[in-house]
Amino acid sequence: MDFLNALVALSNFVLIPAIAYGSQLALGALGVTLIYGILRFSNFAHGDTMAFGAMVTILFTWWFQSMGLSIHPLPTALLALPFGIVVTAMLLILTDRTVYRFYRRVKAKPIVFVMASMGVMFIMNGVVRFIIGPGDQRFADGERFIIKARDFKNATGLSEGLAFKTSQGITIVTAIIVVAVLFWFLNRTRTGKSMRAFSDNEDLALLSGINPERVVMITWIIVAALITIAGTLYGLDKTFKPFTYFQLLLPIFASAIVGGLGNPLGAIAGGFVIAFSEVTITYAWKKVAVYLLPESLEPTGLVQLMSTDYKFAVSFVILIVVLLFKPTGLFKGQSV
Amino acid sequence: DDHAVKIGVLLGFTGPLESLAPPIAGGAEAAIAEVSASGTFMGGKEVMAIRGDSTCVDSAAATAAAERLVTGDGVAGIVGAMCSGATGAVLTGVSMPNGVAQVSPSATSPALSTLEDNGLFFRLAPSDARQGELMADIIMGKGVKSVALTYTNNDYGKGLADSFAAAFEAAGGTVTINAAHEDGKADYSAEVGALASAGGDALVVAGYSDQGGAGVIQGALDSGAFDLFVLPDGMVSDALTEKFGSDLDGSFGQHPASKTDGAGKLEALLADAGIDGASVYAKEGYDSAAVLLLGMHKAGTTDGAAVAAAITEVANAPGEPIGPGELAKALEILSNGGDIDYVGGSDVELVGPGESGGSFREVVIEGGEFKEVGFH
Amino acid sequence: MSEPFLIGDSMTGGYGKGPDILHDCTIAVDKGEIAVIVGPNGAGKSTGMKAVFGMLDVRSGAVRLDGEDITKLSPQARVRKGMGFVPQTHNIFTAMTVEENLEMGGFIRTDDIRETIEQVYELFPILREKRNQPAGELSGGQRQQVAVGRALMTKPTVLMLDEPTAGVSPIVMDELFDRIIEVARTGISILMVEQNARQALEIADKGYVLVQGRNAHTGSGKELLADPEVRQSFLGG
Amino acid sequence: MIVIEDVHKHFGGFRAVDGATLTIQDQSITGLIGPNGAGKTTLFNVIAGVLKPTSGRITMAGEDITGLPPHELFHKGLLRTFQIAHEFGSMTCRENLMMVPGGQSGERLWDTWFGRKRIADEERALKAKADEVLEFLTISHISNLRAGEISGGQKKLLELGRTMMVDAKIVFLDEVGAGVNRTLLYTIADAIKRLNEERGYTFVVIEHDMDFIEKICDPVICMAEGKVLAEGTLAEIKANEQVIEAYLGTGLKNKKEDA
Amino acid sequence: MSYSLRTPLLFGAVALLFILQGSTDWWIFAGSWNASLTILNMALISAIMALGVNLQWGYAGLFNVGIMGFVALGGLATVLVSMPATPGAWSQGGVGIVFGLLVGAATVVAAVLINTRMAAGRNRTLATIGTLVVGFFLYRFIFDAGVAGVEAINPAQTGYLGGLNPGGPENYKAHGYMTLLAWPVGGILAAGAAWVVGKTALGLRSDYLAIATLGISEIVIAVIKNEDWMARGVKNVIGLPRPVPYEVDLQQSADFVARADSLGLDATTASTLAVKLSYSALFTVVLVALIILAQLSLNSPWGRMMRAIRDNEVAAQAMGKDVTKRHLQIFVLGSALCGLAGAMMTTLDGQLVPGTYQPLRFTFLIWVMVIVGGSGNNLGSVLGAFLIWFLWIQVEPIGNWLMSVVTYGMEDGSALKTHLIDSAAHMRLFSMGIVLLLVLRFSPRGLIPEK
Ligand SMILES: Nc1ncnc2c1ncn2[C@@H]1O[C@H](COP(=O)(O)OP(=O)(O)OP(=O)(O)O)[C@@H](O)[C@H]1O
Ligand SMILES: Nc1ncnc2c1ncn2[C@@H]1O[C@H](COP(=O)(O)OP(=O)(O)OP(=O)(O)O)[C@@H](O)[C@H]1O
Ligand SMILES: [Mg+2]
Ligand SMILES: [Mg+2]
Repeated sequence: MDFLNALVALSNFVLIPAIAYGSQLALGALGVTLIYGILRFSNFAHGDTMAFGAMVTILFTWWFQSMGLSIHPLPTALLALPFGIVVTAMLLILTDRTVYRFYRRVKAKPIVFVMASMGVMFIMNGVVRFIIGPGDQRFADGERFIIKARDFKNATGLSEGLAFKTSQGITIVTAIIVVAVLFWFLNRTRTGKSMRAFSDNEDLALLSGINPERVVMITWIIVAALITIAGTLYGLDKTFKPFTYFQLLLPIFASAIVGGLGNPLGAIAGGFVIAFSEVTITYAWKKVAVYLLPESLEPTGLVQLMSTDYKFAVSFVILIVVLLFKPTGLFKGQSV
Repeated sequence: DDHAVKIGVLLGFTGPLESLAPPIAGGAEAAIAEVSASGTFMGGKEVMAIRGDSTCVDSAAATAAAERLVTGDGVAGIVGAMCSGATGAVLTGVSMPNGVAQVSPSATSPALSTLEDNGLFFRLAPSDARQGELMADIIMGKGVKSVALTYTNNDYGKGLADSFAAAFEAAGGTVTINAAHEDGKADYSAEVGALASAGGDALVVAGYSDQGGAGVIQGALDSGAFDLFVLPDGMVSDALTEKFGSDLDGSFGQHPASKTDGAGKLEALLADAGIDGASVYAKEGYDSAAVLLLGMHKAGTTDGAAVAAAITEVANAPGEPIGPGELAKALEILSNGGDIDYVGGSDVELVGPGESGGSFREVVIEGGEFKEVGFH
Repeated sequence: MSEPFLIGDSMTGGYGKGPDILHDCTIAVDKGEIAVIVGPNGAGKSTGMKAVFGMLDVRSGAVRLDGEDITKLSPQARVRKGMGFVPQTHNIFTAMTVEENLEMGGFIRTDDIRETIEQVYELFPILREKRNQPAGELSGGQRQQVAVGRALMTKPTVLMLDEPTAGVSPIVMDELFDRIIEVARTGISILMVEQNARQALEIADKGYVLVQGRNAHTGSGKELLADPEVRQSFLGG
Repeated sequence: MIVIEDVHKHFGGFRAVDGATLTIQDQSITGLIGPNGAGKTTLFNVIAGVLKPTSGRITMAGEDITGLPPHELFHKGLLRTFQIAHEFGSMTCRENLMMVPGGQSGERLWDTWFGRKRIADEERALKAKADEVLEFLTISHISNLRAGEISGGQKKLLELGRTMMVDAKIVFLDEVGAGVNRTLLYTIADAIKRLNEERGYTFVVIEHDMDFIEKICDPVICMAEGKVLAEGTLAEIKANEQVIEAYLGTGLKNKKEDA
Repeated sequence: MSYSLRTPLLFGAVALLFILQGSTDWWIFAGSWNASLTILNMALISAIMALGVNLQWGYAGLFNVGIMGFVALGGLATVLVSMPATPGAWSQGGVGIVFGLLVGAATVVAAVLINTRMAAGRNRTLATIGTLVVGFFLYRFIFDAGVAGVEAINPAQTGYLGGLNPGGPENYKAHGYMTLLAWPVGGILAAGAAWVVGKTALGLRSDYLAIATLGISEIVIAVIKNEDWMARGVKNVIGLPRPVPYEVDLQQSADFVARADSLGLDATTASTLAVKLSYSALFTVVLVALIILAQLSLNSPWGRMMRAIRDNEVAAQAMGKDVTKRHLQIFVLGSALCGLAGAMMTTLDGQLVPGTYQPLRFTFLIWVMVIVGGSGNNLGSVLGAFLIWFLWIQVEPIGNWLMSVVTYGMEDGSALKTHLIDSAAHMRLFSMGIVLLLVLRFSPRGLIPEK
């Protein structure tokens, strides 16, 4: 019984949140990694584009909600997602046309792309706040929980509750599907392979008859899908506020890099490494220990390795340690 | 035009607390518009608000913006800045050298109290120390003996958390954990996990209602870690109850407000102008601009030192109490040589070196709404 | 004399805004023929190849394929017209496996490419062994084999090779030349640059000697081999 | 004398170098031949410190140099060129050469501020030396071009030129010939021979051009599948059945009939 | 345009921006010399940071995204040097903190020694773990007690160790020169940190190094934010002494007022300008000296070697260059410049506010300066610093102007117009983005590209 309680407490406060957060990071990191892998630059506009994608989805969601459309118990936002993706894809392709294409033409160094993406980030930042404002927006509906903590306690008679949110469930499932599809697409389909070829050696891709503009366009469309999905799911689970999307950039990059830049599997692994290290290292193990240890050994302190103040520091330490042992990330990423 | 008196509204419109800035600015501008519309300010002068962005995270940009307001636009006083860092930088770098009065609606850092300011600086956000002690009393009064405590990792949160923890422990309570959270971050699972593990009968959240504070509460509710929350001023806002509805029923807290129901009146007044008066520090925004202008009017000049001297007088007794929306009346009284005691929406009372020592309203959440239960 | 199948006619041009590298240079090859370009380092051989393939600004002169003026076409468009090219450097996808490299070679083909892949493996058995290895991990000579294999995958009507034998061992070089002759016999035109000039000219129908971007000598392979001046200055005596 | 004892280099399960044992005599010009993928370049990389051997030992004049980093080997007089040219693309060809000599006082920060005079003198000498090398390689006309913008063969020449900037004890040349015009290659062969005879350089040369090998190399070592297959004079090697089968071949099967 | 003409022209153009800012209130300009000098002073400091980054990236291709951390260390140095020691702090816990840290260091050293001296095996593992565990608890015990002691001293106002200012809490502002002393100390502190970072992380390839440095800078900020005993953490240290006089004092000096009068200035304006100009002079001296040193090195065999390493590490190594050592050297140097600039910035601000250290502002903005100015070119990065910093400040009026243009002709009070005007603040970053893209578009290799 005590053991079960310990397990449930651990799941409730460590495993489930970390898995859900990890999947969110992974979805974001997938986009970053894809852009890096194929267009060969680190896209700083990723966070703010994510906010844009989520914003468009929210606007559609509100519209649907006002018309009474719903797919209860799932959130209406899922219905709005495809529309969000389409609009975001159009925006990204427009951005590429007006900004990045020029630098591809002049064969600018990757760092110039990075700086240009910062320019795009600033613009996107303004656009989003301009349209929807800097504040919190609520758009979640449908059933919030799959399992509620209180219900779980009542049903099992355990003293610890276990909560599992719909948004967490959707995020995890989506992350798995998206990764599988993306992996299959890049490694098995002709188009996917041509995209990898393009990233590997642009000139030679040209000589093989691969149309670079098409590759770039497809990349942006996939990125738009990833970005909008990630942004919307994040908004459903936590909250939609433009600034937090910008703040997501750091953990997302950390995930992509620790997993190995340019490698989709790495993005997933990286997301989980970052999420788990943030949650576990600063977790106070007291609660679990109380259940597991005999009373005489019960800890007086919190049994916390590090205070949560250092949560970011801890995840970065782990990241650095990983890089020191695997210099191109967990899954061999590209190096420039 | 040259006859207009200009007031700088220097707040963090962009950056981590950007979502808090517009209502504060709205409040300040409402007061300015009210004074201007009265037509009696300093012999019929108009008043104009000019916004500046203090960003909260870039002291240099804040100073530059203030410099532009003061030396370029020629503002006669500053409402701002928002965060303590920018406030200090602007005060030492711009206001003091140029002799301009500055009233911050939101800076709370105790360190500002001892900063040399030639008497030019005022702030209306209440002192953390007093609130901490009060909060400890209120919690004890409810029979809660053990709490977990989380605070937003800035001078406001840290100051409040420290003073509360000291008072609560002195009164025999236990603070099981005293952990910081950063605002605007993506995820608060780690914080919630640690707080839950430490346990306690309630969770004290010394944060902001639409920042990390809300994120922590969300996590705690979702995982069933806590269901009783203690909410100090930064958390008492309708944004919170809108977001969580009746999930927070039973949770309680306190925030500075006037007995005279200035708060309610001001919220209604601001709502007419399309401003969310319930947002954190929005009322202080209105009051900051009001005391600044009333002081100016009383001094009869825009000279900083004179204005500063007058501000203390208009803000404190003796005199006719002035509530929100009564600025025209206040100007009138002052013109006639009378005395006023500005109370406003946040029960302004300046004590010590230009600090607010207002009273607090105790609230509890019932049916998804804040209900007033008493005054302290 | 009728117009050759592929001709870069009096081409003049250079890189970007830089000076002219090619000066009124003509390179041509007919159906089923092998044309070989030789010359000292930096003569403009690779530049000439790139000009013919549209990777360079041709400032005057024209490129015609089967009578059609293709001077303005992009390289991809030329690939679709049936031209294949192996550049001198950066001629493989280093991060992709050997087999994927070959697949990319056949990118524009819509028919089944398995068979052609098999043929390439027959020609270069080592590649079959290394099929699942990233091409960037191969030895210099193996990379060269991948590069040529990739170009063969296109099933082109014109195959342009920039120093295909650089770094390959004698036995593979012989195989390669054999194969090139075979390919040419099927009616495909071959245009190549070679520093192993003697062997190359032996199998060439036509030879060009370029010096400083200009045609210095032109003739059949045999003629050039027999020319003592050419031998002395370019073929190592 | 460099002694390579039972050196292995494995990539995962693949044995690129699989127990190579050979000796390079002082003042010799040793030719290293072998089929593509025999492990020649890998062996070079192991000797030159770019790759750590899986096992085995390398000694130079009795001193164990296994696993020393490349820059230390350089200062011990061991130089190498790269099969795939490694030029410094954004620098001019002359700068590519001038950067080579070690111990330049201008490489110390302090001297760049307070020892300007000495640096200027050194630079003059270096420039003269670099121009001499460029002249020798017949590429003086490109001395001011960026090395990233010269032809493939010119890059290989530059690669060789770098080894001529310092007094090396032993130079490893990895396919200098690939992509170099034959007439020039044989001039280079003469130069190598001269450096060997006049200055006592030791050379190890990987090359697929048998004429070049024939001109200068003795002895010749043939590698295959990571091991030494045969060793001896070129004539001996050429007669070796195994070498013919694995490496030399028997010439073209299809002779082109006259047009 | 030829290179030699381009540089002075561009510098002239940027100078013109500053002059316009001072002299006219036309368009986006403030028409205030004070405003202009405020921007200039920070631009000078930013130029030093940009120079540091250019050393690392432009010379050696090291992708350092941890600028913020080194800048913050410089700021920390300013507090540690220029503030007075908190009375009683050393006796009530300071000694314990130092002792605790020594115990911590000794533990690590002991563990390393055990690891190197003892033969491998279970005993070694046990000994190492034992040492670490015992050491850790001992360290926490001593250290935590010390910290509690220090932090208990009047936490609202002090609660930290304080610095080395000889004036004491009463009179420390009279010793303003101490802040000047803090500048090199800031550089050294950052250099020390960079050395540690470099030793561990410089083996990583560019993007991986980037995230490692980013992480380390976040760690530095976390430590400064949470270790209150050091510099009050998020409670901030304000009221640092100044190396230049206070405006208020000048305004009260009859001498100064008279001189201002003779120049036709009122005392307030004269005093504010005088103070800003003194800062400008100090910063300019430092910047010019650094530019000269950097240029000398760049145009010498050292610079050539660095470019070779950047172009091709493997080949440079084969040509006898100790790439690791050189990378470390330049990483430490560049970071030291950032630390120096950080100390200067904290001096100018007069306060240390750890919460304001954000990567966007202190890392990426500096990168924008370097890239827009022209990486690999010292003058380019300095120009970039001036231009981008000017824009960073002026995008606010640009944003307002943009909105006034957009809403021109709209009906007063219309919902759209109100919305647009209210959003003006967000045009700030928007304008920055537009400007940045325009500059990059028309000069992708930077305004003054590497030769
Ligand atoms: N990094 C690596 N990972 C895996 N295999 C490798 C790697 N590098 C080389 N190899 C393999 O090792 C073998 C030997 O390669 P090496 O480059 O030494 O050959 P080589 O004798 O120089 O051939 P060539 O004459 O073609 O240059 C090859 O089969 C190659 O595929
Ligand atoms: N990317 C480039 N940009 C500018 N100039 C170039 C570029 N590539 C080559 N050149 C110049 O063009 C000239 C001709 O080069 P090209 O590569 O055509 O020579 P090549 O005949 O192929 O020589 P090799 O036999 O050495 O490969 C050279 O002098 C070189 O300096
Ligand atoms: Mg060539
Ligand atoms: Mg090789």
